[in-house]
Amino acid sequence: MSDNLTVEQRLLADMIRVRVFEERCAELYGESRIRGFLHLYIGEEAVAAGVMSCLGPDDAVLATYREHGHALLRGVPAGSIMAEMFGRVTGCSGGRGGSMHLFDAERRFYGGNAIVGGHLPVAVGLALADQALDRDAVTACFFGEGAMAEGEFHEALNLAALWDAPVLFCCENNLYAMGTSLESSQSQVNLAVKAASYSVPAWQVDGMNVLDVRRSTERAVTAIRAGAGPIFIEFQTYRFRAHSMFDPDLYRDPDEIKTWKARDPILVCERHLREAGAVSEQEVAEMWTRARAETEEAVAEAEQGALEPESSLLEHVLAEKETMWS
Amino acid sequence: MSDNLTVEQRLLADMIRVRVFEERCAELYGESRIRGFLHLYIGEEAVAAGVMSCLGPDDAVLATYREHGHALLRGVPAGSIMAEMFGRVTGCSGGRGGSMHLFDAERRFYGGNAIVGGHLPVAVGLALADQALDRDAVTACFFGEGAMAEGEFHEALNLAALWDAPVLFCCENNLYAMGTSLESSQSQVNLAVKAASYSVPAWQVDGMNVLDVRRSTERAVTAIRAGAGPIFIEFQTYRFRAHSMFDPDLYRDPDEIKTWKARDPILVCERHLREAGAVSEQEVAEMWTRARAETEEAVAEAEQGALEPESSLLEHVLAEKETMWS
Amino acid sequence: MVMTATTPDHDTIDRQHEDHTDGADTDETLKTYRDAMRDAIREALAGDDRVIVLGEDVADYGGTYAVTKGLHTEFGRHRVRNTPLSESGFVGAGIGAALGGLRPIIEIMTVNFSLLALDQIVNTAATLLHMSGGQLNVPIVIRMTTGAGRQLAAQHSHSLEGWYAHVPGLKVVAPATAEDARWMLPTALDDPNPVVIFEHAGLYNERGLVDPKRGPVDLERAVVRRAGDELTLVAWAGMVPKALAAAEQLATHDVSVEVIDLRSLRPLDIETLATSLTHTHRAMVVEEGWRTGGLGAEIAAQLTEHCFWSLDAPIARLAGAEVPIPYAKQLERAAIPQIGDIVETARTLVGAAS
Amino acid sequence: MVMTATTPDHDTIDRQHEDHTDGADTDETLKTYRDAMRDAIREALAGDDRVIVLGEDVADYGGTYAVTKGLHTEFGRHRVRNTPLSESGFVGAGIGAALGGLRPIIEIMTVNFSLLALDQIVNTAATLLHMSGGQLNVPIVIRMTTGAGRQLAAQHSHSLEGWYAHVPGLKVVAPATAEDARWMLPTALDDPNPVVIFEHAGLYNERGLVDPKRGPVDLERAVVRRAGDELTLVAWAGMVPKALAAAEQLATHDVSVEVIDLRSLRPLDIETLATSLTHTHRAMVVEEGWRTGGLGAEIAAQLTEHCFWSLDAPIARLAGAEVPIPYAKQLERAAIPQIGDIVETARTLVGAAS
Ligand SMILES: Cc1ncc(C[n+]2csc(CCOP(=O)(O)OP(=O)(O)O)c2C)c(N)n1
Ligand SMILES: Cc1ncc(C[n+]2csc(CCOP(=O)(O)OP(=O)(O)O)c2C)c(N)n1
Ligand SMILES: [Mg+2]
Ligand SMILES: [Mg+2]
Repeated sequence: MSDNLTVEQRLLADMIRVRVFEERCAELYGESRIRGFLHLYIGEEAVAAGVMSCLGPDDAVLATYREHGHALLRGVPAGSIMAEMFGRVTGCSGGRGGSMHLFDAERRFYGGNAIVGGHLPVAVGLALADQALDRDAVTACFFGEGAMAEGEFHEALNLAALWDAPVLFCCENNLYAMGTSLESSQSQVNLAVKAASYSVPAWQVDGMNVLDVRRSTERAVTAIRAGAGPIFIEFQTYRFRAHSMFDPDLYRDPDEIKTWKARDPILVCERHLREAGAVSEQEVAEMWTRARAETEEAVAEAEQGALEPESSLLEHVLAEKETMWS
Repeated sequence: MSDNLTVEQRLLADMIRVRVFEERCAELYGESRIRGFLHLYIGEEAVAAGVMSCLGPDDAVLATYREHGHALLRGVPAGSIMAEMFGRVTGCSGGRGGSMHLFDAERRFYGGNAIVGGHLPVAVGLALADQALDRDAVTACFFGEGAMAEGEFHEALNLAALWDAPVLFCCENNLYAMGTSLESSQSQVNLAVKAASYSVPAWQVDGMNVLDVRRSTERAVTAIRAGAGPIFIEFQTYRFRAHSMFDPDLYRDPDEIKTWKARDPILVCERHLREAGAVSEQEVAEMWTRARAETEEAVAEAEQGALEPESSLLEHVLAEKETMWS
Repeated sequence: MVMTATTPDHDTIDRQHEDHTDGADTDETLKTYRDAMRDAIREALAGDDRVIVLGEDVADYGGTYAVTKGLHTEFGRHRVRNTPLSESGFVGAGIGAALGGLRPIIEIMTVNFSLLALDQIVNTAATLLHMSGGQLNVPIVIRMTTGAGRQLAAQHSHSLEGWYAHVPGLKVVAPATAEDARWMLPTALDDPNPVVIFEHAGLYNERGLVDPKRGPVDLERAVVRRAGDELTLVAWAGMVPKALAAAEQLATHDVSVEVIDLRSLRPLDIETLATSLTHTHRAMVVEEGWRTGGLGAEIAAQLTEHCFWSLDAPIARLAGAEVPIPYAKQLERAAIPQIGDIVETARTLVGAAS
Repeated sequence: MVMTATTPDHDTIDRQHEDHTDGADTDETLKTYRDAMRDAIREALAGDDRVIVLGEDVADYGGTYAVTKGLHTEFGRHRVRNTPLSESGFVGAGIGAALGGLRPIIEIMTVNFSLLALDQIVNTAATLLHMSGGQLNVPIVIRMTTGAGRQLAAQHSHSLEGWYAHVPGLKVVAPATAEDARWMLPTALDDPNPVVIFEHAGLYNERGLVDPKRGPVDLERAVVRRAGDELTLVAWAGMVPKALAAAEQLATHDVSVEVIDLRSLRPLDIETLATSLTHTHRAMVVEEGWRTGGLGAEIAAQLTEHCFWSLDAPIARLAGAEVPIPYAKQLERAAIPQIGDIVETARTLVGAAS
């Protein structure tokens, strides 16, 4: 919806688009029309919305298996995302990846990575290439706080710092790694302090406030483009749903969930904009309507998608030629 | 030489023992009587001497492939170390390990590890066992500054801190990892700062001064035994020789080497004790004589050792029974 | 994921009771593979203070496949210990803990992730005894799931157990029945060496008879799960139920198949396989993993070396397609051997194909 | 280590010139395998700005085996880039750099250490193209040494190339001659897929004729290095010189051996092997790695499948002993196939054993 919305309105609309899209995914999962693992981003939308709003088409983005929102806000068509989850040829990964592996080379959206921490070194390499080829691009890499315990996080931050690689490390600290709380996965729970130990500028931001997310990301991206090297931001957020559709969510205190839901990024943003008179009730309603329409179109489109015939199973194992970016 | 030496004299004597033993190893390597890789500790003796002097028989020790000194000062007989390098059955690893893999289960000397960083998680596990089995022991784990870039360092420190494991992390910062300088291997060159980011108490010590090494290690070991959890010490030292016998050492400035040699830990300690009247010229001479005698006996003993017959090649692949420690 | 919520693999039919013709006479009870494994872990924790469970989300979450569910409340968080996401770290720590006198049962969520810990397993756990001249054995048990079938795509679905079977210093088993899930663990814990246990994710909901009094079983022998005389069909883990189902169908085509559950991937019990082959004269290996360099190649090579002169045809191998497992259901199904494929290959092999 | 200081492996004799009966007519020059590989890397750096060299100590130190020696002064530290000790990190960075348009040549010191990077290679480099539905290919070249022979013991001496040959999405080669060391790299760099190059540490000092005008060679075909008609002897990497030496000795025993240098471990060129086997009727694979689950098993299985009816005997496999490589010289020698062992096994196979 590249219409005449203000930046703030756009941020709100984007969060709503992700929310509606994912609520629908949950339903479709219940109907077994989406299979495999499905990880919902509900509650964390402000992070992807705020960060994406600061990136340009030449920048690169990497995310985890909890990436529907990132893909959608990066510009990957909702229909091709839904088609991917339906396992259709028209999916953004041809139906070979599914929910955890959304890709879009043209938009420099590099997944959709399901080895926790595995994409961090890859992000450093992408940034190294931009640097070496004098492309004024930033690589935004999203990962959870649980990933910070992996050795690959450690190696990636050190390499990025040593090489002044233009990477924005976006830590989505939602306090849990599956059923493991931050306290039991990190000896140092201030993740910005941890990242700073690599001589990388690092700070914490309220990940439930999309305007804060955008403001701090803008600062970071500007600095990185100016040659500051890598920057790390800890976005403090929370997932309202269980880890995945298989998770009975036995490890979180219902009150804790309630407290965080009161800080729903969409409500927070809407309230703020309404008070500032920056958006009207009807404009907000309109956002929900459009989002629902977009999602339903996506579902309809996905259903049209053909299923890859078994005969083409062995395609895409070895490449015949180069892809656009390499 | 468990004779009537003072603690300080003993530290000096120990460093001399290691120095003499290794100078001889270098010769023997030249004569092809020791093969494989040979990494000399010459110049770094104060670290092993000072740390070992604070450990008891129930404590555990893990080191790298640069561990002749650690093994010797842990009490592994010089003869069995030399025999190991000669590949004899009488070697402390039965000739199967060589210079990089010295082991002595009875003395809780767990190698002799040649995967850089690989022994750090193992050290945490050993400490976990001591903790779980209520053994009042400390696990001292030696590693180089280069190892700190490995993911296994990161994972090990986090685990140790989360579990309050009684581990003393002894970083031997000799400024180089093979030909790679500290600056090009660590974005944060203050390694104590880096370790502190795991909420582990950490500090730097002059690794060329054996008395400083001992003092700070004593403090650390006392704290760990009192239940303080893991502690990290960065011992600032320097290797006077090349990385291994294969290394032409093209990457270091001769002046840098000269400056550090002026701080030879043996000279520093001897000068200090002499000035304090804590040791006499003749007592020092005596130490060198004894060390030479010990080393020559070791060589003679090693030569007596039999070679394992090829027929026993397949031994020690699978264990039939438990070893004493497990 | 908690398997109570998973979609059952429609190809794996519960045939465990066939392993127990004497089921009726004993007080065996029907249990899921998951519960059988949990019983084994519970018994180990209860019977030996040195035993600890170590892994990601083994406590509150109950383990990614709910195998360790509830055990942390029963035995405490110190003995059923959640680890951060650090496969190499906690496997290495498990090795150290074993050296220090504990008996760790380490859970790695899936074999794909185990690659992050492979250095510790291959370069340390498997070599320590030898490098130390026999001084240091490493009594750890590493459990991990393997296999596809739940549309988890290319980073969660592979079958790399054959790699572990390549490594001297390790013992590798793959229980295919609830009974083995229940009784292989105590033997593995008693073993002074590192033992790797592969649990096929598709088996957790399979029910089978478990004899609560059976006691520890061996980790070395293959077992004939169904007798037959025209073809020896070798399978392990998730392929065993499929092989049995295929044998059933083949019987209706008058093809008599002997199904052997390998059970132990290292060492390989070639004797049992060869004995069968010498009366069937034909053999086929079915494996879920990639064909090239798979364990099936080793089995085929060894059987050919042992029985060359009694072979009526080369050993057939039916294996997974050489492709990273795709998400789309029909593609995933096509990527791994199905009952129909086994039947077809078997019929061609015995020359019964129409 | 700088190989100029290493002890030569007494069993690897320089037989490279035998690969070039036409040597005299061309302007070929005698080069060590190491220098040939360095020439290839230098040419790549000079010819394509997108090429970078990434690895531990590839700059000042010159590479642990001195292959990249001096290249950083020639092309700068940005293109010949030292990395910290972080195998997983710099391999992953190489993958990203390739996705971003560079052409990284990544050096991993030895295959044992590559286990630390196996997650990146298997779960990312080999799967990305498929998971992305064909959008993202990963044009990286990963070089690493493999093999024993220098008394480096159990954490530096293994031969795990067979594992890489198991993985769809990878291409795997093992140059055995200076000529292949020189001319396989450009082909590998032109390939849109991840290519893993295994260099046997025992070969670096081997000299062979290299045709400076030869140009890129294929990465798929096996090559007959010596013609013969009684036995097909398959080898790769460090075993090729030993196989050729053994064939020489066997000739004096009137046993005519055809020696095939596999060259490509994935894909396997079974056609060339089968063609040879159909006229020799006997084949033997010699590999340095562990026997169980080694690549030799796959070769034996495939050859048996292809040539069952023309086989006079089962395919023989001579492999490394199933033990972590020990330090002691006599034990290490006993742990890996030597020329004498090849001769013996070959003679038994052709029934010429006295
Ligand atoms: C290497 C690896 N280990 C374990 C897993 C299983 N796993 C998937 S997501 C997850 C939790 C990750 O938590 P975090 O990084 O905080 O991200 P979040 O899910 O909270 O967004 C785990 C353990 C995996 N996918 N990869
Ligand atoms: C995982 C791994 N990568 C690389 C090597 C090769 N290597 C052996 S020692 C060494 C340098 C280690 O430096 P540091 O940790 O500082 O210890 P130092 O040798 O200086 O005592 C390297 C790169 C190895 N043995 N293991
Ligand atoms: Mg999280
Ligand atoms: Mg160092």
